[in-house]
Amino acid sequence: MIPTNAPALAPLIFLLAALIIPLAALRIRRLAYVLAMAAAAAAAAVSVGNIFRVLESGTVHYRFGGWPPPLGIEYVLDPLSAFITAVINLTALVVLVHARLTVAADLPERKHVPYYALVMLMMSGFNGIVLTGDFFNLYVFLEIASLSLYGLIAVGDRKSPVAAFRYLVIGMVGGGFYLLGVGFLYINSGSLNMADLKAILPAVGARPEIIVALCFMVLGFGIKMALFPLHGWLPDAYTYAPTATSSLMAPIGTKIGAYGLLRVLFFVFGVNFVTRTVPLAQVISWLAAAGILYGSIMAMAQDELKRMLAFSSIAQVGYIGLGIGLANPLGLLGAVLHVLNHGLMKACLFLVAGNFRMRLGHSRIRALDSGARRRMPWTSAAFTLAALSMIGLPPTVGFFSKWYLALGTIRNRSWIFLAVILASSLLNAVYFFRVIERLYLRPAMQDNEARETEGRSEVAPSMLLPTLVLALSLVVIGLLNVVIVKGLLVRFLPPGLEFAFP
Amino acid sequence: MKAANVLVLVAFCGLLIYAATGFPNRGDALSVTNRETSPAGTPNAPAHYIRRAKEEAHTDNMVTAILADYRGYDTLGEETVILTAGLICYLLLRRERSGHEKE
Amino acid sequence: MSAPAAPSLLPLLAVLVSLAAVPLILLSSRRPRLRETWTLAAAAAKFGLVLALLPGALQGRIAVFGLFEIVPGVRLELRADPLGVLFALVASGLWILTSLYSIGYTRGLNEHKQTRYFAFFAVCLSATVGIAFAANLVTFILFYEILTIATYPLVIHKETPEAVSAGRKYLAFTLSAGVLLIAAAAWSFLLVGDLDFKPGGIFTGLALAGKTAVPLFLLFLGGVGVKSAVMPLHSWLPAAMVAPTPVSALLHAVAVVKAGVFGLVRVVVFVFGPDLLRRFHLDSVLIVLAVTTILVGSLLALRQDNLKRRLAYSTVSHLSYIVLGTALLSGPAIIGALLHLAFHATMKITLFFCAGAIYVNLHRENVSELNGTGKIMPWTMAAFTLGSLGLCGVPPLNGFVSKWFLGSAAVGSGRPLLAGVLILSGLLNAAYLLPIVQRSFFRRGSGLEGRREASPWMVAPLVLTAVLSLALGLFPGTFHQLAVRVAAGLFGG
Amino acid sequence: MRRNENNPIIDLISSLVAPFIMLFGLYVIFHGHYSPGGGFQGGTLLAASVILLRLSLGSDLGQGQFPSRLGTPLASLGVLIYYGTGLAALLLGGAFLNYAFIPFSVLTPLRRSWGILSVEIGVGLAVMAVLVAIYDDLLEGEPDA
Amino acid sequence: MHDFLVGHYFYWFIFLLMTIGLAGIILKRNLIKKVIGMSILQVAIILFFVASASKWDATVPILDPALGAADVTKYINPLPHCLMLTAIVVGVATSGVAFALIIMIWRRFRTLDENELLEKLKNDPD
Repeated sequence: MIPTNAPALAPLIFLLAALIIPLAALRIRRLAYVLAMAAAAAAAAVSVGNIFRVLESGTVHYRFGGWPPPLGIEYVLDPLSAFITAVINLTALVVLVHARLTVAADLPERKHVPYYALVMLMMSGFNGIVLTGDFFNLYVFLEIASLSLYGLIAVGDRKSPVAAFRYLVIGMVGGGFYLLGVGFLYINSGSLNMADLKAILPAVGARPEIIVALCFMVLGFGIKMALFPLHGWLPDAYTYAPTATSSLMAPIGTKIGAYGLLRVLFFVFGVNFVTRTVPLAQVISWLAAAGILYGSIMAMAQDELKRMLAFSSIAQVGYIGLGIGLANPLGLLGAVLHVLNHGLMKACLFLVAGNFRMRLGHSRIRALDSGARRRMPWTSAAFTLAALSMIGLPPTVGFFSKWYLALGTIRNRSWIFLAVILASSLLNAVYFFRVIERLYLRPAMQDNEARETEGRSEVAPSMLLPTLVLALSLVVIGLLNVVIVKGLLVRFLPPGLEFAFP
Repeated sequence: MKAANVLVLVAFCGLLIYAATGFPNRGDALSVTNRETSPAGTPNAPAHYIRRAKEEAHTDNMVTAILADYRGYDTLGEETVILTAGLICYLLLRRERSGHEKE
Repeated sequence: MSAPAAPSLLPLLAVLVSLAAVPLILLSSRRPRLRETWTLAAAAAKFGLVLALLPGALQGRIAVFGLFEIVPGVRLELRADPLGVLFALVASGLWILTSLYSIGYTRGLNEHKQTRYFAFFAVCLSATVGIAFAANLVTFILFYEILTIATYPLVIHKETPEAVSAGRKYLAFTLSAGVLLIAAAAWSFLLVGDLDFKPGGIFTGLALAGKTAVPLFLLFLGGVGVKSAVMPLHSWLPAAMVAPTPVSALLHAVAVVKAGVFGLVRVVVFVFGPDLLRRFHLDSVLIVLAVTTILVGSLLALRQDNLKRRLAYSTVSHLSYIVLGTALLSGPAIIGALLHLAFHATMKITLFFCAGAIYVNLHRENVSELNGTGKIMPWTMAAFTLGSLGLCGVPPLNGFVSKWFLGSAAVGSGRPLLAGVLILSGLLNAAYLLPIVQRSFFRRGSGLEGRREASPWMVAPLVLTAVLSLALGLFPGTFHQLAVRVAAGLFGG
Repeated sequence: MRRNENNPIIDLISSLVAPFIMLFGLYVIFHGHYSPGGGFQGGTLLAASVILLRLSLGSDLGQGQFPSRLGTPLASLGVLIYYGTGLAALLLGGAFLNYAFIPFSVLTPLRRSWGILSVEIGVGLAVMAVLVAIYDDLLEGEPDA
Repeated sequence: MHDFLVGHYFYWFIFLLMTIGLAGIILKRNLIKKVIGMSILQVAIILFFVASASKWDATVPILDPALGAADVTKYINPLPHCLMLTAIVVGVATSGVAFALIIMIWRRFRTLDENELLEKLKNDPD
């Protein structure tokens, strides 16, 4: 039974947890976290298993209610979706381990139950988005994920409701645009199923409503992935959200939008349509390049660590967008690999920010100094490693993203983008070494001096361990990148973009 | 700023109208969505629903049949969405039912 | 011609041994003696391993160790060819002396954070030997970047604002160089599909157009030119002199800058290949750069009062000797360049050691304060004299040997003017080094009452290096053979 | 919702109408197979009747009819009914939500229609509970305004 | 042209509605009005789908024994209706959450005007 239903299990597990938590935790609130962890672990296991399933038996289709598409809704488990689900579920698992104490610190206990339920709903939504092969079903799960995200953000600092509201308005517009796009797509093709549409669209041709539909869908996903200049919601949301939320959505949230973009552009409309018929890919890559520079430059000006990371996320999403916009195999590989890499890096960095908040009570860059480091040596070390990876030094993952993307840009002979990528890694160096210098070279200030007498006071193991695991994975995954790319990712490349390495 | 916003609106409207030039007339019983098969020859779902809903799901109301059976998974998602809304309101606004806050 | 490759673990061990010392050093942070023992042991072991590779390299058996694929199509691979062994020999050999010296130095000043200091020192050495043995561009970049980062903590070791800003400058230059190098490597990968260093270049076979080759070469030049301090890109080196003297000595006379020059050699003759350079007259570009650097560097050195800065500028100019030798693209020139790569190291490290000894002993770092120091620190200043004479190219010191080869190669390649440049810069060397000797021995100093020679921990190494310079001048055999091997591999005898 | 004064007419009418609305809601749910309607519409009507009483008699009296704290649990219970139906199909060897595998009856079409019904009940319950819960929570936002 | 205008007249109204909704979201400074704009946009989209489902002289998609199931043109397209039921619920949920947030914002900052809010945020120490 498990094997046949494996494609659908991940979102269903999360959903089940979300349904049981409010019931089971009526009396015993501690159950909420236990159930959440269990679900996350199970989902992670399933999605990792799915990778191997895909490797041996190729793409798997799962028909809900037993109805064949286009009648019913189907899930499609291909190398790409298997990879992405595995990434987001594993990340979520690690972050959830870390989340227990931060949630306990940020929220009153009675709020834990709905909080974890919403986390589960969000994860279920993300998984659904990635796996589904039906455009309207994607919309529904997109809304599940976004809605629960609004809620998860709004329980943060004093200002968080405003951030959440802004995100809600923008996100709702994004969702509406996407739905409108689906409608325009439907009205002259008569299908909602991706594979079906892939077959139909060539017969329909580049009719105006199809083109507009594509534009609206790209707009919708662009908003969800915070593609410059649609990023307005992101910085506040990341900054004011509670630690657990920001460290969940920073590595996962925006990537889902990127994934949707990838699906629509290359797996439904096809390369020729989005590069020649409508030169949308080029537009995306230019926007992404602008976003890379904008995000990196803005990040330098920030004082709050989480805010700096938020802007660097905009830049990093730009990497992904650029890889997609290049519309060549190496670019796509770089983009998809960067989904994993950036997920790990950002998760690690946000956990570090969380650790600082936990121990120092703040994560303001100006207030960091060697005193803070002496108190939290491991956290600081993890931060340094992640920072080096963001800068893109071998053998950390950052270098390899940069490598593939550089290959992609050179393959397209688009030197400007190459320059942008290289420049941005230098900008990263600027704003990350700003922090590292403070952590390692700046003599401790008075108040920290006083606290130093306590000596080392590192965060609890359940928070430290995930941080270190992620930091370590930055190197391990980096060295394994060939296995991932050659073993799995090259198989997802859409028709027209196949590629084989020498 | 204001001007930019208005520009966005105009662009939006323009896109919509441009798209409309490709629409079939409203109510055209022979438009793509209402045909038996899609342009690529794949079967069109609605036709199937109308024809077979009764015998396949023993339900006269095709919308119900689609909602709860053919595309039942969407509806599960829909329920999840509204449950999400409920949970969010609970998370954000609900306070302990303890005296001092109630007047 | 490609020498027969023999799979062997030695190169990997040679790289890892000092890395393995790092955790030990960190663990023994509370016990200085143990920590220093680890450092010395690692240094000795490293040198031994490299020595073990020497005979094979001399006989043309090349030890190779290939690991997994690091990026698709390129393996993480170590390859101890003669060129690599030569560089590794210099670096690891001098590390032993530097470690001894560092012990004296750090104790003399009872430096803070010595654990961090020794740990990163060890990392740097691993990276350097890794660079020496890298078999392809990606492996090279990997170690190159590690070296960049591992040097940073040493540059800012003093943690003074000055040191921090110097560190920033250093990072700004080297990291930019790194990204240029990555871009260049990626581009060549797309052109060739394989990045293994090959004698005569990897682009043989496909006829590169000028609009590809020239920008590609410029990217490469920017990538390796920074560390090798070619003129417009040199200014980080004098700034980095705020580092503790042993760091300046090893990293800015041997490891880092030599890694840059070494990279340049790799790029010029193992990636691009002489033919390509000649076809697009890129060699002339290099030569012009080198000549300007040699002369301007020496002139700038004249104007420095701070001893270490003066030595730094002299390093800048001497590095370009090697660049020049490489750019001449002929067997003798390469031999000269490689010999200078080895010999300049011994001489320059001697000078830095002396500067450090003076600083620790007398807390003086300006040339103008050195009057009379020769009387109280005879050993040190004697060694300093030897080193200076060597840099000026006075026989029988080793500086003369390398310069001789370079000069004859210049004449041989029909560019006698360059020989003139060499002689001129030799005079300039004399002009900015010998006055120091003269001051220290033949002028009467003040405030030196009761001062004595520096601690044996420091004097011994610097005397050793000085003697080494002399010895290598008399018997340059081993290095010469290695260099000849390389040249033979490149230009066929 | 604070009640300023008691208006008997409102109280009387609303308490008279509410049961019929509820009845109609149930009808809409259960007759969804044959006429316009279904779980969502019916659930909304049920919620309307509950909220009507809350509006007229005040939340505190309304508690007796439908306690606020039950809102979220009932909602998740409703969705759980839906989910359970699907899960049952999955456990009985079919795909998720494939009612044909649930032995409500012998004939596949009947099984499906029964499946639809159980699903609709879940939907109705969930929608009613959530709408009432949202109403209550939004009210709770008010007092200290 | 005339045929085009008349045949699409319903879409013109919908597009107008959409633009109004978007205008409400973008131009209005009051958060409540923004939410109203959102709902208008939502409804317009729903109307669009429903409109696309219509067929002249066809009946509601409920099997009528008199008509039978053979002739597809006799019933309007049921699919969009079912989709829009879902969309409606999503809309309801979204506005519910929006109002919850608005209540929180009001509680904390005592204003619903965007400009004032930004002012208060700027002066507000975390």
